[in-house]
Amino acid sequence: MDVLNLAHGSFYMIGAYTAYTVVMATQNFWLALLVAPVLLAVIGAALEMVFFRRLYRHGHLPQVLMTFGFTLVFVDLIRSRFGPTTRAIPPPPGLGGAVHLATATFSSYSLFVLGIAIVIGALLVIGWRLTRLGVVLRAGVSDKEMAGLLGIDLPRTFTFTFAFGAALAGLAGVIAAPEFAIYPGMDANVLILALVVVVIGGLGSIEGALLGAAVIGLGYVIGSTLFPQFAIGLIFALMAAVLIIRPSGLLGRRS
Amino acid sequence: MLLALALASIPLWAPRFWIYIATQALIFAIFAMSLDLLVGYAGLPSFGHAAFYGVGAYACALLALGHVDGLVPLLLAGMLGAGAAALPIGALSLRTSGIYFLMLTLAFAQMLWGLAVNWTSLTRGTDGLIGIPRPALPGLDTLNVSLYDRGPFFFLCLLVAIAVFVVLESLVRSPFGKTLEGIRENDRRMRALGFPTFRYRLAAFVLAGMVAGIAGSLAAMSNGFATPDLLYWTVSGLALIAVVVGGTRSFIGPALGAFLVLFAQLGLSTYIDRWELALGALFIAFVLFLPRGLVGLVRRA
Amino acid sequence: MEVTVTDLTVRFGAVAVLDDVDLEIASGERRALIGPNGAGKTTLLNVIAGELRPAQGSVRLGTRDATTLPPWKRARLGLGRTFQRSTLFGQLTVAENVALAVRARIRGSWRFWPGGQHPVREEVGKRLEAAALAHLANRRAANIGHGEQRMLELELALAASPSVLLLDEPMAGLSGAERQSVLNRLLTLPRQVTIVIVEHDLDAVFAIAERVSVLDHGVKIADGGPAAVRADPRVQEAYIGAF
Amino acid sequence: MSDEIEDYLNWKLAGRIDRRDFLKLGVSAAGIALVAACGGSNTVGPTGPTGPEFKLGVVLPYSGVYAELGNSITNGMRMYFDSVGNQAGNRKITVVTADEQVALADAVAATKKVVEQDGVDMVAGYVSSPNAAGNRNYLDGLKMPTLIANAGVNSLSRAAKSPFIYRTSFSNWQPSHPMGTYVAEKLGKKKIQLVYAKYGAGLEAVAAFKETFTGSGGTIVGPDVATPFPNNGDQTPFVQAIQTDKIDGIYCFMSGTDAVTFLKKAAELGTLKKLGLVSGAGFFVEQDVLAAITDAAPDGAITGLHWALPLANKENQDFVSKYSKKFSGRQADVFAVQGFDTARVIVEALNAVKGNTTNKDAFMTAIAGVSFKSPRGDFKFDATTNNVVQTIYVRKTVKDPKLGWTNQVIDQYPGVADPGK
Repeated sequence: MDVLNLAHGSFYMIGAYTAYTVVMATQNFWLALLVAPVLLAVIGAALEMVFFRRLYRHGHLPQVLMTFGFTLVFVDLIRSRFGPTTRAIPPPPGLGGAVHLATATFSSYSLFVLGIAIVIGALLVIGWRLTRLGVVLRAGVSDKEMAGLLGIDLPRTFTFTFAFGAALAGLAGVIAAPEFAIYPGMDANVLILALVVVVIGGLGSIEGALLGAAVIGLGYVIGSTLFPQFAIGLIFALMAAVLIIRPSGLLGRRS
Repeated sequence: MLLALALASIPLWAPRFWIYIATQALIFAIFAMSLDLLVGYAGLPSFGHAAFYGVGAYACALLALGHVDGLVPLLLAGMLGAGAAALPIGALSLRTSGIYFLMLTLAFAQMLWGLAVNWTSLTRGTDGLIGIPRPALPGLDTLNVSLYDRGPFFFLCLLVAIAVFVVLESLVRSPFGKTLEGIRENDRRMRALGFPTFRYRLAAFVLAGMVAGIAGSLAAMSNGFATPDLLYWTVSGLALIAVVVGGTRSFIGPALGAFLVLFAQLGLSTYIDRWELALGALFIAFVLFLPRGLVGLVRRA
Repeated sequence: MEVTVTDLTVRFGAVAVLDDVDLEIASGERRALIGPNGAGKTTLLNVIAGELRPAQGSVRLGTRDATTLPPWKRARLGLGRTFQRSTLFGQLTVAENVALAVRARIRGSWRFWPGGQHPVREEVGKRLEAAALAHLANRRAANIGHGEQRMLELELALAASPSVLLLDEPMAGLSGAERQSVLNRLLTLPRQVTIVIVEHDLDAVFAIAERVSVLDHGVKIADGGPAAVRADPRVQEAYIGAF
Repeated sequence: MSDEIEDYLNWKLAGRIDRRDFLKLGVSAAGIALVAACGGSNTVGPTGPTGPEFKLGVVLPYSGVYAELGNSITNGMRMYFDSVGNQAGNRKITVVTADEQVALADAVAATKKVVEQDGVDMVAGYVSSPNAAGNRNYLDGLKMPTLIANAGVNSLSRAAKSPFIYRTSFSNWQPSHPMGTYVAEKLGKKKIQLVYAKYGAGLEAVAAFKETFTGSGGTIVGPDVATPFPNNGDQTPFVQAIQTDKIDGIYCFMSGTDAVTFLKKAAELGTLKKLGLVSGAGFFVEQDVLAAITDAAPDGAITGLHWALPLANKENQDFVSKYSKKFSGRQADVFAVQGFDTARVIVEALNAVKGNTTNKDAFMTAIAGVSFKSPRGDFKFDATTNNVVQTIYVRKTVKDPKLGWTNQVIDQYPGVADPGK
C-alpha cells in the first residue's frame, strides 16, 4: 500500500516476544501461533488509525522518519519490559530433532517452517487474487482516487491492510522464535532482508514477495557456504543485479 | 549570516564537551546538506548516502596513516574517493526511480559496509582504522595553532561547512541547479526539450557523494578513526531524518535538522537512561506536527 | 527538416496499434493527422519523438536515421513537441518553465555558478508577451487555468525553436478565443518549421494543414489535400463509424 | 543499610530494571542511610567520608546487543561498592554512567561526556574491543586512570599498552592459550576444526589456541568455519560446514546471541553429538547462553575461562549467593565477577593512597600493586602488561541438579599472564 514501514521489523520482534511469553506461561506453542497475530493486528490497526493515516499524502520521507521513531520506541519498551537478556524457546514438541533424508540431514523444525511458509503463501496468493476482499485491497493499493470513487471505504480498507500486514509479521515472529534467538535488537537484521525481498519480488505483488524470498533464501545459503564472510554482501549484490535488469522488480508492474 | 556568527562564537563560551558535540554536528550538517542536494533538488531519495560518507572517511584515514600530513590532500582524498564510488553506484542506481532507487542505494551502501567489515587486510574489519593523526595546518604552526586543540578544529569544520553551504546555494541557483529542478518536476518533459536527464542526475549524485566524502574525511580526522559503523544504514537513516526534520528544498533546513538530530541523539543518550524512547517519540512528534520540517514552518509563517 | 516514417509497426502485446504506416512529410510542410480515438495518432507521435520503440520500421529526421535515438537527442536535432495531457513543471513559475525550454536551446545548462542569465530572461519576457502569458509570469504553472496551461505547453515547445513541431491536440479543452490565439501563434511560425498536428477540431485542422493523413485502427486510410480528404468516403465512414 | 531502603531498592529493581536512576539512587540512598543513621536515630554512627568526592565514570553498553553484559558488569561493581558503603580512602564514591552503545562514535561521545562534562577522576568500562582501542589515545593523552572491565583486545596489553590503562577482565589470548596444550596433550585430540565468529576477539582467541595446539603436535583440519559478524542470518550452513567425520572435535569462539543461535541449530541437527570433543573459550557456554538454550547445551563441552559458577572457593560461593539475593534471583556470570573485581581494585587502590589521587603515578602504582582473593581465585596485575594475572579453569558443561546447566571445573592453569608481545 505504498507505505515504507521501517517498524515492520518491530512487529516481528513483538510477535517473537509474545511467543516467548505465551510458551513460558502455557508451554503451548500453537496457542502463541494464534495470540501473536491477533495482538499485532490490534497494534497495527491502532497505529494506522492514529498515526499513519495523516501521512499518506506526504510521500515516503516522513514515513521513514516516523517509522524510524517507532523502531526506537518499540526496542526500548521491549528491553525495559523483558530486560536485555537473550532468550530462546525450544521448538514445539516433536519438531526438535532432525530428519535424515538420504545423505542430507534437515532439522525438522526447518521443514515445518518450510511447510507453513508454503501454506500461508498459497493462502495469500489465493486471497489476494481471487476473493472479493483481495480485489478491494488491490484496488485500494493501485489507485487510491479511483477506489474512492467506486465507493470503497478507503480508510477502513487501509486500516485492515495495515493490520493484516502487522499480523503476518507477528506470525513470522512466532515461527522464527524457536529458530533464532530472541533479543531486543532482533528487528534490525530481519527488516533489511524483508525490504530486500519485497523489492526484488516487485512491489505490490504477493507472488513477487514469495519469489523474492526464495531467491534471497537460496542466495544466502549458497553464499554462506561458498564464501561465508561476504554472505550478507552477496544478498545486496543479488538485489542490485535484479534491480538493474528489471528496474521494478521481478514481478513488479512497470511504475 | 546571523546563524554563522552565533556558531562562530561557540568555542568561546561552550564547555569543552559541547564544542565536541557542535563539531560533530557541523560535520553531520555538511553530510545532511549534501543529501538534500539529492532528495530536495534532484528528487532522488537516497537511503545509502552513508556509503560515500564512510568511503570518504576511509580514504582520508588510509592516506593519513600512510603519512600524508597536509589538510588539503586529506580533504581531497575523501572527496575524490567518495566521488569515485558515487559514479558507478549512481550510474547503476539511476536506472530505477522512486522506492526502487531508495532500496538500490541502500543495497549498495550495505554492500560497501560488508566490504569494510570483511576486507580485513585493508580496513582491519570491525576494529577499523584507529589512531588517525590530524593534519598540520600549513603556515599556522608558527602561531602554535594546531588542529589537535578543540577550538581550531571546530573553526576548520565551521569554515568548511559555510563554504559547502555557499557552494551548494549557488549551485542550485545556477543553470545546472535549475535544470536539476526541472528534471525533478518533470523528467519526461525535460527529455522532450533536449536534456540528457540521466547525465544531469548522475552529475548531481556524484557531486553530493563528493560533499559527503568531505564530511567523511572531517569525521575521520575529528574522531581519529574510521570504522564500518560509518557506512551502516542507520547513519543514512539519521541523515534522511535530519533532512526531513529540517525541511527539504533548502540547505539551512538540513543543517538545522542535523544539529537537532545530533544534539538529541548524542545529548539524550549520554544523559538519560531510556534515550531511545525519548528520541523515537521526538521523531514521531516531529512528523505529526511539522510534516514539512522546520523550514516548512518558516515558509508557512 | 523532413520527417519520413517507413512501414512502421508498433505492438502492445498482440495488438498492432500501428500497422505498416508510411508517412513522408516535406521540410516546412504543415501536416495534420486525424482519425477517431484509438486510431494510434498519439502513438505515432510518440514514436517520432522517440518515446516509443517501434517493433518494425524506421523514422528519419532530415537526413538522419533517428529510429534508435533517445528523445533528448531527437530534440537536439530540432524536434519539439507538446503532450496530449499538459506535462508542465507544476511547482515552478511560468517564467521558470519557459526559461528551461530556452536554456535547452542555448545550452548554458552545464554552468555550475549563477549569473549569465540576462539573455535568457530577455527572451523569456518576449515569449511570454507573444503567448499573452506575461501577467502569469510569477504564478506557479500548477496554479493557472487549463487554457493557459495549454498555451504554456505550446510555448515550451516553441521556446526550443524547433525545426519540426509535433502538436498533440493543442486545441483540446480551449475556448473559442483561446483556440484563435493558438491558431494565430501557429500561423506566425516561420515557414521552414515543419508542423505535424494531431487534432479533433477539424476547422483548426483545415485552417493550418496543407496535407492531411487519416489513421483508423493503426492503418493509414487516406493521404492528401484537405479538400480531397474531406470528400473521401472512407474517411467519412471511419468518422461516422466512430460516432 | 536500613531495611526499608533495602526492600525499596529491591522492589524498584524487580519492578523495573532502571539501571541509571537505580545506581544513582543506590549510592545516594546509602548516603542518606548514613546521614539518617548519624542524625536521625542519635546513635553515634560512623561519621561520613570527609575527603572530596571521588567520581568514577562508567562507560558500558546499556542499549544494543551488548546491553546484557553492560548490566552484569554494572551489577557486579554496584554490589562491591555497596559492601564497602560506597566509600574508600576517606572519600565518597559517586558513579556516573554513560551508554557505550555499539558504534565507536557513540562510545567516544560517552567517554568524552563523563570525562569532560562530569569531570570524573577515573574511568572504567568498555565491553567491545574496538570501543576500548578507539578511546585508548584519548584517555592516555589525558593521563586518565582507566580500568578495562571486559574488552579483551590483545593490543591493550601489548603494542597499545598505556601506563594509565589496566585491564581487570582478560586478554583474548588468556582463556584460549592453555586450552591448546590441554586439548592436544591431556585429551589427546589431534585433529581439530576451528569454528569462530570472524571479528577481533574471535581471530585473536583461535590464534592463541592454534599456537599451543600445533606446538603440542595437534593439526588444524579443513577450512575454518568463520561466521560473519554481526551474524543475523540462519546458522545452518555454518553448522553443516563442520566436517564431523574428518575431525576429533572443534574449538569454538562465540558469545551472546551468536552462540545461542549456533548451539540451538547444532543441537537440532545433532552435529555436536557426533563429535568426539566440543571445546572452546568459555564464553560460548557462559551462564547467559546456557540460560537461553537450556537443554540444547552441548553436554560435556570442555572450555577454558577465568571463572566458573560452581567454583568451590569461599569468595565465589559468597559472591554467587549474595548476587542472586541482591538482584532478585538473577544468576551471576563471569561479567558480573569482572565488574565486582574492577570495583574492588578501585577501592583497594584508593585506600592504599588514602584517597590522594592528585599524584597520578603514585595512584597508578597503587593500582598495579593491588592483589586479592577474587571469586575467580588469585587476582593480581602483571606490571609489564598492565593485564590481570589469573587462573584459567578448564571446565566441563554439565546439567547440575541444583544449579541447572553450568560448567564444572575439572582442571586449572594458575597464574596465566599475557606474554605482552
